[in-house]
Amino acid sequence: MANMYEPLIWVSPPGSAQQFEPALAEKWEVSEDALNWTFHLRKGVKFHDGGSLTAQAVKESFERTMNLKKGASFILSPIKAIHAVDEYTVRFELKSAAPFDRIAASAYAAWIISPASVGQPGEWFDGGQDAGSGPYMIESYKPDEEIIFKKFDAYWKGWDGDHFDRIVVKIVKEATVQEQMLDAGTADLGNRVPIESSRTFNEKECCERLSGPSFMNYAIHLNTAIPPFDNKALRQAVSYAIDYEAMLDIGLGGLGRVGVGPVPFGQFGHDENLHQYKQDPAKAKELMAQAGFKDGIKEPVIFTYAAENAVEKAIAPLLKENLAEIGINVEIRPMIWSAQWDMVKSGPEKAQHMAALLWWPTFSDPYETLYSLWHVEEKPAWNFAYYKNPEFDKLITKAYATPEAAAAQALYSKAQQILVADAPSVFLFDVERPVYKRKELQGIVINPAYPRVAFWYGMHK
Amino acid sequence: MIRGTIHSLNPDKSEANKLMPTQPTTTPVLAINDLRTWFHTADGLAKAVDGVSYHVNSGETLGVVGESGCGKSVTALSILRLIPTPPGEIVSGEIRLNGQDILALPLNSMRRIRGNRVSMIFQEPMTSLNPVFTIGYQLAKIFTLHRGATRKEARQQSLAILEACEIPSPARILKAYPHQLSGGMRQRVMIAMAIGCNPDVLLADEPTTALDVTIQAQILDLLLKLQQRMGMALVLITHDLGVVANFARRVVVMYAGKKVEEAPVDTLFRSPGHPYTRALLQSVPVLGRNEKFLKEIKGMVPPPFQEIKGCRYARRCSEAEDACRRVDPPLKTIAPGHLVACLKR
Amino acid sequence: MALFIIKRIGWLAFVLLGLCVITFTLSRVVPGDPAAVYLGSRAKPEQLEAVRLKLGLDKPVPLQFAFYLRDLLHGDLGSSLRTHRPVLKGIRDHLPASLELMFVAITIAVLIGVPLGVIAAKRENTVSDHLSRLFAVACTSLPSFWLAMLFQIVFFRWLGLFPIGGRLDTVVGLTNPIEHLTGFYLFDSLATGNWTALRDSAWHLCLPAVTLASYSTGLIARMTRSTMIEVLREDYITTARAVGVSEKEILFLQGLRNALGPTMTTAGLCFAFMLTGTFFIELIFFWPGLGTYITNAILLNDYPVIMGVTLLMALFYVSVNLVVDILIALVDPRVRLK
Amino acid sequence: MPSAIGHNKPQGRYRDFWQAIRRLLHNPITCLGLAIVALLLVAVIFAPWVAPYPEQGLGKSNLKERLAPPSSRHILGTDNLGRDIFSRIIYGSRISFQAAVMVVTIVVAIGVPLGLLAGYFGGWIDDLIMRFADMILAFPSLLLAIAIVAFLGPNLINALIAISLPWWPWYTRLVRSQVMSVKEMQFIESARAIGASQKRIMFRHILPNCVAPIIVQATLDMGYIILAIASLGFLGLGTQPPTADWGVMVSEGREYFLKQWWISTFSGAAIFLTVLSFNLVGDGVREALDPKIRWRFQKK
Repeated sequence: MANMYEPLIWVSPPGSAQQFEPALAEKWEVSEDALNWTFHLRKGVKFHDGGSLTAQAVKESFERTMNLKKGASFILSPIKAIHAVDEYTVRFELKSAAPFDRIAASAYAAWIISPASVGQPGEWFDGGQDAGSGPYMIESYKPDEEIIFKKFDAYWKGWDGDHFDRIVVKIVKEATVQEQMLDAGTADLGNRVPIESSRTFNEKECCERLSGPSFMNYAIHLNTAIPPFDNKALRQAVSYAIDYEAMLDIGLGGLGRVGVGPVPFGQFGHDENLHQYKQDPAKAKELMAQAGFKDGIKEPVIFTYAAENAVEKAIAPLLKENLAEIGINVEIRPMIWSAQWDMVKSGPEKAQHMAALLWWPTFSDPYETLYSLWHVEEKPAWNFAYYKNPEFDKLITKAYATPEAAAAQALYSKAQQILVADAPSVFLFDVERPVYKRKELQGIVINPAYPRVAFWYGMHK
Repeated sequence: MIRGTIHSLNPDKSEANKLMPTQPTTTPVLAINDLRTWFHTADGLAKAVDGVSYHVNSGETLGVVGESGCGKSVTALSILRLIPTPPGEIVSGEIRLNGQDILALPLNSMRRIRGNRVSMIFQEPMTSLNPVFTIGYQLAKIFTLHRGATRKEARQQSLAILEACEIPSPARILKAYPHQLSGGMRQRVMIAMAIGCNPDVLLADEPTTALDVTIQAQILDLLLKLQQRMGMALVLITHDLGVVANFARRVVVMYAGKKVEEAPVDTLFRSPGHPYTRALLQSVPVLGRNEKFLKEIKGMVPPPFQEIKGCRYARRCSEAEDACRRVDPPLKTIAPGHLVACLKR
Repeated sequence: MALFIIKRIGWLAFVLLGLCVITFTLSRVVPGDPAAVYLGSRAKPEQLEAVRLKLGLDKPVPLQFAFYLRDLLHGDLGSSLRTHRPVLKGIRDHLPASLELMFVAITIAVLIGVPLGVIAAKRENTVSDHLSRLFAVACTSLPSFWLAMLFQIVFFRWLGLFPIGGRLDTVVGLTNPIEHLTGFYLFDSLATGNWTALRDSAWHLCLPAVTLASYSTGLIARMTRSTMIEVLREDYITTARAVGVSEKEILFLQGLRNALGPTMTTAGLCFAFMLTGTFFIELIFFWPGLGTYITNAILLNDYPVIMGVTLLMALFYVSVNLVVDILIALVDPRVRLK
Repeated sequence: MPSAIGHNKPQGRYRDFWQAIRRLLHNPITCLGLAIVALLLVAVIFAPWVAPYPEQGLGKSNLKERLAPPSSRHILGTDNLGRDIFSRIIYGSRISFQAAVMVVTIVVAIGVPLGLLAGYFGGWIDDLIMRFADMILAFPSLLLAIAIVAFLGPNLINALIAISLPWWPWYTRLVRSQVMSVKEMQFIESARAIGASQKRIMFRHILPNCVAPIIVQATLDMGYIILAIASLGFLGLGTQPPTADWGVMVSEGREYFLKQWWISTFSGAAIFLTVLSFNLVGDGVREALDPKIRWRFQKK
């Protein structure tokens, strides 16, 4: 997607001077109250279908996404109105203060599409059509096999210098196969190789591994609404029982770091000074006794994970073993993702006791993560833990409305301290998202804000 | 058990016999000498044929009789070397066709003899033709195989031979599949296939057993007519003594894999030498004779894998003595051309 | 004959209806919210509600089923929840890859299985019969997913003789693209004279096709053997031998023709079963066929796809059965006249 | 669907049981199969003594020796969690055997009574049962099983149910045809004549005559059932970790199989050998007892 479409602005990769960088908007400003955001558009940008970028196009494109009510369009919910000030200026008026720059840079719902295609129903785009302004467009599409992209001749950045004319994306789910293709040189770039190969990938002559933080993290959520995990001491015992290092090693091949709090390393809002649980069976047993489970829990505790997730599958037996050591009997139940989610949503009584979840933010603000996962909900969608703490809720809401970064950070830290102490979830590890490439492939930029994207325009051999 | 009807036990009155060539050549066209065909089964060794000898002269009809399981069919199959191996095996003996031992021939040469110089007719016309090929295909096969005929020639010859076998509208038959024909018609087709290449020897293994009585006579008449015309030797294998009496010139009686008696047909019927032959004759109903004299042979043919000491018939024989159960009786010539294997002769 | 066919087609419709009921019921009681699949993993409750309304999921299940049947009769299998593409189009995209694999596999199975069975029948209870029996039973006992992986280890990793999977090499696909006529790569590249692509796609077919063929090879060999043993005991075989027909012709023409009925039934059913058998093989050789299509659907509970493909598979299975029965009637004159 | 395959003609000639056994043992390949089955039974019964690391066989991790290649310490190597593969294969055999026996039990429990009813009463009962059975046989059984597991949730018991449900019609057919042929026999007629009750005729006279073909069929099926369980396990729909299951082990090894080939290779080989040996025995039994019971489809 990120090669066919562009947003108004991009989130810069870590280490950049600026937090954001321009894309379709050349520059932008925000009003004092953070309610009005004005973007000045780049001139002379063409869409693949021949249309031109105008303020009207931006307005329509956002409105379309909001009306579609699909996927991640909810992140646009703070928008009150969109004004096309002049041909190349667009102003967003918000209902409440929100970091709209982060929203506008989202990889999910902030793409700008050509006005000529705005009227098309969503299904039209599913058929392999596109109407973006990005550097590449689809040439051919074979479902479950491959997609071939070709360059968009009228791309606004131009095609001087080293770029690829065509990009072939092979749909290969098998990690082993990806590795073989890289080894053989039939692929230049891959996103997954077997965990064991990943460890030693840089020893290869032909290939190398690039990695950086991704803002993705794994957690196990405990159902706090029903016994036994309505007991705080027991939840803490669980957090003390887990062998985090081993799980990181088995699950990710060591590519990542053990989680410190709910917000991943590198993302705004992360606090390195939060209390970090470490495996400590003695302490865990003590807490067990304190919680009134001196003899352990014989009645099996149900743990679900998404069956299609290889990492969760790999660590599941370890979890069972870790908890068995402190006397908790776990029944492992892999479920297809939608079924697991359904079970979570079926109400506290029917929900599983523990559920593994891979989380990534749709836009790079901690509020979304903290709100979605732990803010009290009438009918939980993402609050897997059925967590309920008004103080926590108040803190994050306040932080979200605080445009000033340091102050917001302080509020987020406080909220996270509460969360860690309550231990409704076990923060396993933050994912380092590696890409695997042939050595001759150059120009890859890894951007944790766009964890599943490779930017082809900059690449060359 | 032996069933069947003999029209008359007096061979002189047989019309068919009068039709036979008056002067058959005396050199045997086919001679079997001390043939042993054994089967290695899961239940043990079965000596289905154990030292059988007989011969047949050109133009002559030899009858081979015996209860089912006595080895007569196996002998015939051995002649064509059609014994399935394993489990069957021709252990020893020789089979001479015009003096040449065909047991020693390589399989390829043997194939050229089958259907060409020696051919065979089977008991079951219903199952002896391949159901998924037309009569024309199967019949033409013998001409393409042995005469090197083209398809067209083979068709011509097939038509001719069908006509010779008195089959009506042969062209239609050629296109038919076996299941579309009646049993008698199929047997005629079988005969046509067997004599198509003018064989020296025709082995007819119970050719009429499965047919209606009226058809039986027709088929046998046809066989004899053809034999006469072509001058081939005919080995008529049957358990029907009536048929033998009417059609054969000499008779071989087999019991449990051995030849027990051989005699010209009138001698055999007039003065049978072996108790088994006598029993056989007594078990056959004869027109005009009172049915209450009909006798049945007591007991069963011993299972072939049972090793027997002495005479194989001894346990069913009313005249058996101790010696019979100890010594295997050798064949003795009791009159010219009359051989019997019985200690009491 | 006509009555026979009509009866069978009626039966076919009945089976399909039953299948519809069962799969539809299953798809509705299986946990997992179709709307969530439709929207992807980050959906808000109000969006889910909207989609439920749109997909008609708010209606009672029998009514939903009636709608589904109505669409089905109009040739509409619905749209995938995951990709939002019509299921019929998805099937059209994926079917040729599977069929191509199956055709090659069944050809291999027949070419190996039948002679093996014939020879084993001819040499009943000899060493070669025992060995061929061991081989055939082994073929039927191989877990296809394991065999596929073994092949990849041996022929790709160790020997480097065959590609690890896929239908066509990426480079070949770019330099010698196959014109889309039927979707069968072998046929399309042959028809357009694209020899490079023909060679490459044939090369890619080898391992998956042999894997897919293994079960059928064993089964066909066993079936052929037992039928041939019966046939070879028939009188007409003795007749054929007695007139001097050569052993080769007896086995492979006169005998085999009679054994063809059961052998063909077996081969036909093997072919029908292959459509589900491709499941694992496509997964491991990342073959973009129907198996891949439905595997992805099952992982997400994409029920329109699951239902569509299941229906297709059953339809295929039942119609292959029908075709086989008709073919047998054509080959065997005895059946024809009944 | 009605077809040549799967129609099992009853023979009713099992008098010479010992002779059949002798014929069975006469075939060297069948003996080979029997020998492997015997070995496996030893593994099943004496697993804790046969396996070098019983606790790892039961699932305990051993992170210090992860992915070790075959060596004298671990003759078949270790898996992702350092567990001894040989031990896990041994323990996996328990699961497979138990599962196979359970499936046969379920299948017989459903299929045989229905077959008895259909065969004995005939008429509309027969029609109803057999049409239904035919319909189930027309479905792709693996798909049906997968759908059922997806509905019931993936665990071993549900997998067994899912395998059994599309399977019982084979037994219904078998028993039905057996009953149909036995029903007309003399002794049933006489039993009826002396006024035996329907129930008595069915269970005392007809059922015993169906036992032999059921046993033959069950032997033939054991291999396929083990294969089906392994297949579901491979898809993650059967036994759940950390219980050792052969199919699950193969799929766990798939992540590593091109390099750490021993995980998938050996556990797959265990499936293959087991299925092979059962199929060899089944094939031998079929040949020895009743050549008419043909090979038929049970697709993995």
